[in-house]
Amino acid sequence: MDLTFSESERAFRDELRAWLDSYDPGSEPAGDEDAHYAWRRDFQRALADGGWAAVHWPVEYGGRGATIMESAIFFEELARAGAPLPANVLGLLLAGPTIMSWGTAEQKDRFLAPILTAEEIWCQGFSEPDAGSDLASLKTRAIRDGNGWLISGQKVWTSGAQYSKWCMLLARTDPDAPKHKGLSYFLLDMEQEGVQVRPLRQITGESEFNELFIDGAVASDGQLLGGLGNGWKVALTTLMNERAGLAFFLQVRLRQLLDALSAEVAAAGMLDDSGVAERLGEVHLRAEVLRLTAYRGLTATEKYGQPGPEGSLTKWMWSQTNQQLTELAAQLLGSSALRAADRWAYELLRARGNSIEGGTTEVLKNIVAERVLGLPRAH
Amino acid sequence: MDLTFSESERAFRDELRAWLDSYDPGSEPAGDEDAHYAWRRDFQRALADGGWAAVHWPVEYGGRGATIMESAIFFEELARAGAPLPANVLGLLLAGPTIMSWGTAEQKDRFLAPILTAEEIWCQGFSEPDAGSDLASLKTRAIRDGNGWLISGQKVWTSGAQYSKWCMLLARTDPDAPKHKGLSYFLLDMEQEGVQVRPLRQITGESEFNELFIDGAVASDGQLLGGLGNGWKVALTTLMNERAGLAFFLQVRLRQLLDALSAEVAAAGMLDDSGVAERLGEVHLRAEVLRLTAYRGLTATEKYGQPGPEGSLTKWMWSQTNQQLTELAAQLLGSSALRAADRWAYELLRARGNSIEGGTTEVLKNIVAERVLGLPRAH
Amino acid sequence: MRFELSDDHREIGRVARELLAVRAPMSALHEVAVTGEYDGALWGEMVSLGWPGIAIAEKHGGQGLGAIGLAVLLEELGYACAAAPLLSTATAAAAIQAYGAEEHRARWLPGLAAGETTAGIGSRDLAADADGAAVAVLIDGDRAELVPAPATEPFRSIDPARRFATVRGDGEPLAAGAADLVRAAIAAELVGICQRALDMTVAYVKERSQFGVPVGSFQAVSHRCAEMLLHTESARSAAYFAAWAADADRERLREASALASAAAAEAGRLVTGSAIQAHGGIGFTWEADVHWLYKRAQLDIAMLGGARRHLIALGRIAGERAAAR
Amino acid sequence: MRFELSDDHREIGRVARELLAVRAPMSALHEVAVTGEYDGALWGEMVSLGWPGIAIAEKHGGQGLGAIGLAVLLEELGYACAAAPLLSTATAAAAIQAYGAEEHRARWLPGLAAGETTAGIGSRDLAADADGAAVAVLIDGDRAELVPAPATEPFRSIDPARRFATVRGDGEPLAAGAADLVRAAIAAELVGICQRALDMTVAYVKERSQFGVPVGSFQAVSHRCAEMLLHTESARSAAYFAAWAADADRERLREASALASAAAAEAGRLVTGSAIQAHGGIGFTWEADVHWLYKRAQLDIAMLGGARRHLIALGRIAGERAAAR
Repeated sequence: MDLTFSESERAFRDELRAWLDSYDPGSEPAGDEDAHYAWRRDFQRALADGGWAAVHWPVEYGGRGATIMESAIFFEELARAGAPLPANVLGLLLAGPTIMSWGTAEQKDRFLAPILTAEEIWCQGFSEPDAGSDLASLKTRAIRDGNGWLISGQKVWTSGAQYSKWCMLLARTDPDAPKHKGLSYFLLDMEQEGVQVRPLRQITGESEFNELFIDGAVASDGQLLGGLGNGWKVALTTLMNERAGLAFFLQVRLRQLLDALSAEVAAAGMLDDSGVAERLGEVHLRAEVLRLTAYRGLTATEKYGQPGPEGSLTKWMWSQTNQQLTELAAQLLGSSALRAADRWAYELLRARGNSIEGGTTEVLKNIVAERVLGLPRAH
Repeated sequence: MDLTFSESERAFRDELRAWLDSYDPGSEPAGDEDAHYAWRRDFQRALADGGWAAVHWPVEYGGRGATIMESAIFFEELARAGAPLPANVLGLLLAGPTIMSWGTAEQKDRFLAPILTAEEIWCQGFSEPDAGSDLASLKTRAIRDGNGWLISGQKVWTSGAQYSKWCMLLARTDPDAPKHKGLSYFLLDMEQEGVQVRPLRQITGESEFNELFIDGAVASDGQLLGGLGNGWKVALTTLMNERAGLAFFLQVRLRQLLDALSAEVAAAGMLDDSGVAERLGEVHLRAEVLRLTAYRGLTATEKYGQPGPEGSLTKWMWSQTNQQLTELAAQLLGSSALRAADRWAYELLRARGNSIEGGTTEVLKNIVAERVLGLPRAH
Repeated sequence: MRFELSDDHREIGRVARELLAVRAPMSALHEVAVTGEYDGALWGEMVSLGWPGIAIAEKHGGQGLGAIGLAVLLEELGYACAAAPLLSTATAAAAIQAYGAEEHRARWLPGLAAGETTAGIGSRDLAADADGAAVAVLIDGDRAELVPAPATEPFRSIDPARRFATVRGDGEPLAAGAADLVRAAIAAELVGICQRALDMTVAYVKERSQFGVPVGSFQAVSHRCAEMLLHTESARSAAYFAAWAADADRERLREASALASAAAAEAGRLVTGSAIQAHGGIGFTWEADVHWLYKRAQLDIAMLGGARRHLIALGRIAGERAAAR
Repeated sequence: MRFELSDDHREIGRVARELLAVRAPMSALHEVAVTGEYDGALWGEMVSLGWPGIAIAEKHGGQGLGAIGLAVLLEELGYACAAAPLLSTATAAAAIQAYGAEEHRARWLPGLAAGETTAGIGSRDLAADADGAAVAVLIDGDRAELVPAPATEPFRSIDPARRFATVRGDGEPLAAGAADLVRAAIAAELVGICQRALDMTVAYVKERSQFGVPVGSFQAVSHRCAEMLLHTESARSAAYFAAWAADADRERLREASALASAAAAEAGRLVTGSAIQAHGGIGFTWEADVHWLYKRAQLDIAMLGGARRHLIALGRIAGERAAAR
């Protein structure tokens, strides 16, 4: 057991820090979502120029072939520097690795490079309004039409769809096959008439997510990834990549938020109140446990290719802790934290989504019970 | 809305208080379960002599025809006076009312009077080792044998079985009928060779409960209550009576325990610590909410014959609060509360059973979800 | 002992439920959130039904239905999550009547009861509907004061369907107990918010299917709903007790109000949060109206001062009482 | 960065798991509970494997496997819920080695490491295995002291499978950090207790059927098990961190030990309580061994001083650190 960074890890971190120190992202645009997105896009371009956009990608595709631990360090340092997530985060973390795993040589040639430079943004079209967490019951249909495919259906919770050129789309190509088996995985061009994007307004007032209305959109055979009827397996690759590195970004963002609250509480002299200190200590404990547990998961992934039991727990821990933290802020800071313009007000509302997005806590508990503990499938 | 006692309720309470003041139960025997039981039996005899044993029974059977509210007052005052539960509490609360509802004239004549005087103690034989909360799957069998019945099977969680003359026993008389329908309700004589009682030692070290091993026990037709194959309905009468008044005894016992802890905490000067005061306040809040909610349930029962939604909640609230209280005591009082001989140590361990006995919290939540909220049956 | 609403009080609730369902549907809140203005016609109807003066004695132009009547009405206001200065006006009037000086009553009650003027309620830094009000009743811990013609600075909170402001200007003290009465009223609104969150959730999970069955048949969901009921009924028991104490046993109001505040704050937080979670992704959208309940609950809890201070007070009450025995 | 046990440490755990499963089954605790005496042969085997000196340097007669080795071993002790003076002796030895004076090390370590003498551990009013011990290491907040030949008054706690006593007699101070090391060790035992409670529960709910299906297929049960895993793994992450800090980064031991204490206290309470609940009526009986885990957890938590004081300390650490930036 060694909880310090190795020499090469430290070198990686220091080089990245130096680059981040040298990069001036300008101030974060407030209020205007488009400007904010453009800011993130600029940031990714700069990352790409510096060779930092996709550290976990193999060198041959423009990455650094970074280890999993270095990949985590990358996101940790981004968050520590107050940098945003790169604009094409779904392309970098999900679409890229999935295409590397399942794509033909032509697909890799065509799609990977523009992901890196944020030239072509990607979104993920898995969820549907009636399917929720139950991907096996997806209804979007792809019908054979000459040499290509005609796709119709509806998707939901696609973040960044309004900025995206491509969509990782799961559609049913064989309605007669059993639920999982009739699915195929398409790389759908968003810039066509058959695809309409409608922003979905959230509890916070923002529109991070969208609905996709797909009506007779076309795709060629070259846009089918991993072969006909193999969509479920390809999608699993995407899902497995979903939080590998991102978890570290979120974990460090949580810590930053907690530090901000801790500083406010300390400055207000509230730490003398043992009840306040206890509550703050609870969140500090959970944030530390999350960090430690995430490191355990990374070590296991490095060694065995996948995390141990603790790997299924970090998303759940994070959402629980972030909600606890933002509620504590509202409780301790009083009415100022509930003003519409206040940072804490935004965080409080946004955190309600943490236990829903990327797998509801209920679904995560099912997964832990069935796959980690081996309990019979939930009734 | 009127949260004060009516004049007649006050008169009832004052008369009872006067009687309780005049009765000297002697000191509670410690350590010896038999002596403790004898003490409770003496207490019930005294109650019966004073006409207080079964206030809720009709006057014709030796009761006072008390209202539901008075019945609650009865248990409240018992707890307030530090008196024990009468020894034959299951006879008074469950067997008696069930026999009044379903019994023949002969059965009423035979069984009711000795319940009142604690001359014949009753226990309840519903649960079985393999059935748990699922009464419809009971396996104990009663087979026709000449003019009577031969009964075999196993029961569990029968409290007071070692002191009981009679048992309210559910057994299957028709193995071919659908699950609920083949059951009959027997008044089984415990004093026969075919019935063996084995005490079940608890986490506390005591043996409040027993297993019954029934092997060819006999019962006559006159010991069948409510008719052949009608056992499920008769059992529901017993279950409905199960906690009507008892809830008040438990609620006031909880309050007494909380007062004892509050006094200890106050005496130790710990109330200055806002964290301690907050924890104590949480339990005080829950105890008060339980009391108030129980009164709402009583009012509804008086008016409509059954409690409203809140009636399904009080057992759950009580078990949750009693566990919270005893854990708080262990936390605040430190190691002295964990000595085997300490009152708080006993209460801590005993409270673990609260969320299991008389309907597990999980089963209670199912009932609330299905019967109160109308949700589909749990999967 | 009779712990249930009288037929009269029940009838107030029934009428309010029906009227608000038609006249103040949640769909109207989307408009209010944009304009920041209340629907004057809705307020007019509330006035015509005598709601601002629900708790006010008839001699001051009210309906004389006491704090229990006020609680029942505010429960329905919370249930509808309606946008109107009713919590503030009806509660301030009740506080002035019970804890104001005779001159306060004479000066403010007739106008408030008649709906000719409105009142604000809350604290110096978080006052609901104080902007444009004739008078504000402000609380701070155990103290309460009355601020005539309050000078305000409006701001937007996360609940865009209620108008908040900070308040300056001299205040005149109200007698001890006024703050407890105000909090008891806010707790009653929270009970209604919780009930609505529960009802919306139960309806949704019966309807919505996943993995081939209604999601309400999963224990993770159904037990969550059962817990929402537990918290809602707990808050209701305490809020009714506080309203009764305000009417019938003022000696017990302080503790009763602390019980109601703590129970309602806890329920409001848990039940409205659970409602969002049980709705899944839909619950996180602006279109699904469940977020209004979460937001209003947060603001109401802030006006109560949070659960913690009341729990601390209750713990000390319990400790001191037990020690005194 | 490599957050996992080394192969050596893993092997210690494997051997201990296997040995204790055979030599210290829970069925043996029923006997201990009656006699109040430990099985001397079991202790002899532990000594022959060098367990009392697991963390002690080889020059003092130990195995030199550090605080991590100690944590792994105590996790297995907790898993077995074994009745032996191992927590006390091995932990006291580790504390004396790391935080005692040179003369303390010379005087106590060889005997403790060789199993010729035993040590007590805990506090003045709650010391495990202090009766008959050659020495006791007692903690009180941040302070720790060493009491040679402690004068004891034994008493029975709710955990009849461990011998407790109060301690009198003069003590000699140990350096700052000793108390943290002791608590880190107790936290490690709690991790094992939780793991056993989880394993027993998972096995039970797979086997036990109700309403025609295994009870583990009900979400009320399966999600409870998932939560037990969450708490167990949380405590494990923190306990390993504390053990690592004790070996490799003593500057961080204070915070790491507070994290481990708080996480283990919380996990111990919730996981062992959940295990009883998930076992239903059976879990409440003396025969079903799950109660031993609940009881030992309660005593370990008391020796840690409860979660609360550690949470308060952690909150102040977080606040002061953030304020200093």
